[in-house]
Amino acid sequence: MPELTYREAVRDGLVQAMRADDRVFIMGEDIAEMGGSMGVTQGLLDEFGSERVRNTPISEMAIVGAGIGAAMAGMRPVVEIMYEDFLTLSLEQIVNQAAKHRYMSGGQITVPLTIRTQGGAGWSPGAQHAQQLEAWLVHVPGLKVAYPSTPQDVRGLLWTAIHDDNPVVVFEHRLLYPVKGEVSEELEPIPLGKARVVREGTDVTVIAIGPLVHRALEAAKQAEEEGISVEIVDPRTLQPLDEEALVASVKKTNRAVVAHEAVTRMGFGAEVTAVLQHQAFDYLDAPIERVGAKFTPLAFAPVMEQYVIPHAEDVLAAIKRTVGK
Amino acid sequence: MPELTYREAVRDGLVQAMRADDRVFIMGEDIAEMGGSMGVTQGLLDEFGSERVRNTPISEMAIVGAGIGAAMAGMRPVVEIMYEDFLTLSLEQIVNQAAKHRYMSGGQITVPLTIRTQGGAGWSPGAQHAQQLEAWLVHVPGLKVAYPSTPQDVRGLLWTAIHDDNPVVVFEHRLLYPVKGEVSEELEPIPLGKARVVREGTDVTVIAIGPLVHRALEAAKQAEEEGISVEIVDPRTLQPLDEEALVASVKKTNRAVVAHEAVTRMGFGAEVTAVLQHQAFDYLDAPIERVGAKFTPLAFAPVMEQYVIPHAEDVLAAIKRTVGK
Amino acid sequence: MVLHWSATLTAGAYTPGTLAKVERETTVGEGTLREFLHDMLLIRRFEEKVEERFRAGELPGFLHVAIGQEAVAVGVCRAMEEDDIFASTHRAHGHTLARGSNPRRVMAELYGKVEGVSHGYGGSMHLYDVERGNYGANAVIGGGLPAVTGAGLAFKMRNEPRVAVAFFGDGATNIGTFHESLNLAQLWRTKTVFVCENNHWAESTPGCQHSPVWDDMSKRALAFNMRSTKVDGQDVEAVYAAAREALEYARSGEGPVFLDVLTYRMHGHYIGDPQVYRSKEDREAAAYHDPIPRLRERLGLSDEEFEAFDEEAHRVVDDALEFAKSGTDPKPEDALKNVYA
Amino acid sequence: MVLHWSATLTAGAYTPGTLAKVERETTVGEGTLREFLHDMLLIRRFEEKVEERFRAGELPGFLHVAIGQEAVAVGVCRAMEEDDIFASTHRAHGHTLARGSNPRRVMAELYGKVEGVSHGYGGSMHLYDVERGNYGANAVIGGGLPAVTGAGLAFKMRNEPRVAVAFFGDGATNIGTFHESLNLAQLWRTKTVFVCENNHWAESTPGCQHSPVWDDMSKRALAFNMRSTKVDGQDVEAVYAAAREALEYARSGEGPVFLDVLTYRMHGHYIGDPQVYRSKEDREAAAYHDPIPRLRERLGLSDEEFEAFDEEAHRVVDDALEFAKSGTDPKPEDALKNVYA
Ligand SMILES: Cc1ncc(C[n+]2csc(CCOP(=O)(O)OP(=O)(O)O)c2C)c(N)n1
Ligand SMILES: Cc1ncc(C[n+]2csc(CCOP(=O)(O)OP(=O)(O)O)c2C)c(N)n1
Ligand SMILES: [Mg+2]
Ligand SMILES: [Mg+2]
Repeated sequence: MPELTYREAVRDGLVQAMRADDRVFIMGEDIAEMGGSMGVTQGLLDEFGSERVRNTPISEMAIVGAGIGAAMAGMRPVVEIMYEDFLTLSLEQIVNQAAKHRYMSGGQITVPLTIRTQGGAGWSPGAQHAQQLEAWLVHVPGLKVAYPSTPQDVRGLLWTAIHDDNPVVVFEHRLLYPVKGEVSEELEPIPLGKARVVREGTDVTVIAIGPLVHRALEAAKQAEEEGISVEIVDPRTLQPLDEEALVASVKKTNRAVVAHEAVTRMGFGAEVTAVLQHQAFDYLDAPIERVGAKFTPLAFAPVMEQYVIPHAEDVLAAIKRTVGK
Repeated sequence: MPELTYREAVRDGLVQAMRADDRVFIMGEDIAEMGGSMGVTQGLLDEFGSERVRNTPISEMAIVGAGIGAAMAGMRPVVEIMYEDFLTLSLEQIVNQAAKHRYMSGGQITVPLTIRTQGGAGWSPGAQHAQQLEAWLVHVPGLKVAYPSTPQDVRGLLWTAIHDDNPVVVFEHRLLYPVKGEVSEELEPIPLGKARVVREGTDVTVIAIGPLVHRALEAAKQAEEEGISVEIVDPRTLQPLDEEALVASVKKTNRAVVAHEAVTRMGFGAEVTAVLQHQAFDYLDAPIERVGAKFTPLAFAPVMEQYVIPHAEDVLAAIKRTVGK
Repeated sequence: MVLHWSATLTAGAYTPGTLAKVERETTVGEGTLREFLHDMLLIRRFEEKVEERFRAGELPGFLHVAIGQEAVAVGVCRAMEEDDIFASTHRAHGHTLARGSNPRRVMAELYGKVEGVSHGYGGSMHLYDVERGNYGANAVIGGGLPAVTGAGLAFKMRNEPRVAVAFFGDGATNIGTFHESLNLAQLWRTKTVFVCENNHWAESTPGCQHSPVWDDMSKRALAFNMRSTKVDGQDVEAVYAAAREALEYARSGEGPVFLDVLTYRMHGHYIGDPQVYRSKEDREAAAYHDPIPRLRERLGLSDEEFEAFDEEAHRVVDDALEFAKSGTDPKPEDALKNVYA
Repeated sequence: MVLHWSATLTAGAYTPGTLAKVERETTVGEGTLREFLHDMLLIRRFEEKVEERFRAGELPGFLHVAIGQEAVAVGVCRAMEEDDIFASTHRAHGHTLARGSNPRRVMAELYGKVEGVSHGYGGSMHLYDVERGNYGANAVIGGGLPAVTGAGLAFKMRNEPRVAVAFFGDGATNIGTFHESLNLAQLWRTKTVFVCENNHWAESTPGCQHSPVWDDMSKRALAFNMRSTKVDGQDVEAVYAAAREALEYARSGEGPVFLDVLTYRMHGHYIGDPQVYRSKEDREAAAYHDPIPRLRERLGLSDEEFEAFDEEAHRVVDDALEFAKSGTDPKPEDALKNVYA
């Protein structure tokens, strides 16, 4: 199987979708000549031209909103919000418009819009360039939300998002872009709403998303050395959520840790915890542990930043708490 | 003790704060001559004049942001966002600015800003005028969040919010405005972060916020007739959260229901559930039940709207599930 | 009755630097003007009926009527071609009727019925009728503007002879969304027409209290070098002429157009609004600028002729009401449908 | 060296309809100009050092330098009074130094040290120094504009002779926040000055690709009837004169002012930006408009005189670097402080 970086996988997903269907086009700040602030869209301007690779002004509201309008008018736009912190500037359009047109129209309108964004800490970008805000969007009926953690997943989920008839927000993580992984020869679409068992185990289930999947893998290896067998499940899609897969795993292991980089309080882990304790109440041998960022904005100084965000050892510590070690 | 409506109590809180301190002033759409779209600020223009009661253009971002700037420059502004659905237009300022200035400046800046907003379903306002979005703000370090359910609480919490040196978002509920309740003769400031036991009971704890406090009270009465003793706790402040009080109650009753009007998925109840299952794991005799709106935007037609939002009977049904009836 | 119109109100188009009068070459024939009157009266009687039924407690939610602004809706919507689309606001009944949606289905929507244009999911502030080019009324101020920009972009990219039109009020010119949308539309020369209905009020806030350029909204378009046209919104002929010109310009792909339409809100912001903030003089001035008597005069209609029009309007509205009232309530659990495609 | 400046670049102020030349009555003496040169060189050498240390891998995060834009920072900040305040952007080092923050503490912040102006919590994009009137550099485009409006409102309400100044780039004129802030400021005549540093680029996007009025940003101010002044941002004297005038106008309470400053970004958007999107000609043009040689020529400095200035700048920067490098790392758990007051 070939290897791609996460960045290349996103790009490949976009390129293939644009080649296959000329309704697909991309818009965003600095995505054309520069190829995006993360280099994801490099080369696309050359291949597809400036009509389909559109550099926008700094207008997050209009970027998303123009995507909505083009989608309603029959296109399949993919818009990029450079940092997810700037979702705060476009939520009106995402939440009140994209998510609700179909409903408010009683089914007349379709909004096949994909919103790509990225974020994440660990490189000292400061408090306004590193938030993880996926939880907000999970609270919004009418949206679908994906947060792929590997090249194979991001390519397959992005493809599916683009072809879905609903607005889908795809979260990428800054630190994942250079990470390499195997991908199938042919692009394999991955259905929204299907979790992936990343690693099998018997003592405790770690439900992790984005970069925490990788940190959980590290933690699992260390746990193994201490005789704890860890299963890791990556929901991949946060909405719709594959509750069945998560619950099944926890019913098997009887213990759970939920891990993400976002602030723990009111983070996605809260929802997963609430679902698990409800559906697997009788199976749980220990409280479900949550791993996430501490309750503070992100500090600039690396020592403080690293203190705030969750690492493999935080996942490990949580694993150990569940098994009473 | 005198009685006030919730609306009058908010007004009284504002008036008293403005009388006591001329750094306090209010800004918002249609709050002057018209007295606000909910009539909350009626009469304030007459008493305080147009310098301190400022009608704004429709500019949710600038309303909040101007409040931030005035606060940094030593005022104590209270800004109104007419419907919380329009928080989606000002989140950049609330989340990236108000919540983070103090932190990013390493403690140099103070933002004593109060943001009042309201929302809520039950009167067919349609999908864009009825969302309950308090959960989003609980996810943001640097903000405080209150959601008072009674006249006494709203007056006292608003007072405290205005005098707090941090940005505080106060959620009011449209259907609570006409609700009457006893208030103390003198305004009693209520500390942020202190829950209130609304009703004592022994079989199950209902943790409810906003209008659900009232619906829970109804449910509790009906439950009582069926021999179930319900304790109701209203956190009042969602951030900081009085975890101690909630946990203490659940340790006593061994069962919990969490209820709000927001969509259940990723709602505030998820966070409360995650906290409770962690801190009271060994005390829980049943899964924690969540009560909230079904996962859909709000429909206009009353029959559909009523189907979506949670009622007293939904709370009752959840109570019964916890006690196995 | 002699009506006085301020000099600034004659239809005229200007792009930065120039100021050119629109020639009334597109002036319509009397037959068409009679159709306009028909539509305007339909809207007027529809809105009056809605007020009445709302006050009677029959209608859920809250509603905003377009009484006084009929000429804008009719002038613009009649100027649109079959494939053109539009987005409206919280004050959407007029635009929707003017574009030819079935009054029965519009009324049914206000009653939350399955037969409604949005099948009861939308309500007054969320009228949709895709078959009639209505891509949605929006209850968030400015909320529909980016989408109309994006739709105009799609038409441009696909080289289609279609235009996307946005209606919005004076108050909406203050929201950032407005600014971003116009900028993007002009930059990309999308096939979009922005119709600013300056009715002098944003809820209780008069223009002078919400915008430094409330008396000349075209200045907002100048900030983007966007072509703009000023038009007297109480003169349906003028609106029609300006709208046709704007639509043709946009359709050609040259770029978007801003229509700066002066009009009047004759009633309260929402039904039931006591308008404590509004002087008697202002209300009288608004009434004075009623577009319907003006068109009647232009057509030189006798009382009998006008009555015939009016009766027809009443008849259609009564029929719509009856239809709506006997409509079907959705099933409660239908609330869970249409969340996703 | 003879420099050619386009006619549009002479300092001039216009309000809608009129176009009046700013008289250079405020022209400063040579002593002051020498101070300006001192400050500009300090910024230049500081930024160069930062580039060097970043490339050496010493500095965390990402940084944006103001090389080429020194005259704007110095002209405006020197025109401010002691109690005036300002908000900056992601490109904040220049403004902060020009306003007199201690270079040691600015450098220390870039190294994430306790001694930094934001005590290591902020970083390059979040420099704060309340004592020097710096109410925060903002990494969200347009993010600081509403606050500066609000602070200007507070000064106005309290009748204080203070002004709040916002710096922002050409790219920022496209975000809704910009529009809402200017509208509110003009409506309420807040004591605010908006300084638009049009350096021709927003990251990789040239002005012509992001704004239909990129070559005349003053049009944005016209949309609010806001007083605006065009100024050549490479001429520190002109910037100073225009800024003084703007500040006095705002200070008087008459209303806000928009400064439309034309300047050049001589380096990449961020340090390390390969600028693949940028032509050699464009880079050369930017270099050609370097404000430092221009001021040097204006002052008629000999090589030795200039060298003396430059050495001083290097000395201060080296000292700052040493200070920063030997600064104190915060304790990890200090991350939990300062979340709330
Ligand atoms: C973003 C937003 N803010 C506030 C409101 C509340 N609101 C509804 S209508 C209205 C006034 C709108 O004025 P204008 O745009 O002039 O339209 P008009 O009502 O005059 O037709 C306001 C403030 C809203 N719907 N959306
Ligand atoms: C709201 C927002 N969108 C996007 C960005 C990413 N970004 C950082 S700087 C920049 C370009 C800014 O251009 P301009 O305002 O002209 O300032 P300059 O960099 O030229 O000083 C962009 C797009 C951001 N910081 N904030
Ligand atoms: Mg209006
Ligand atoms: Mg720039």
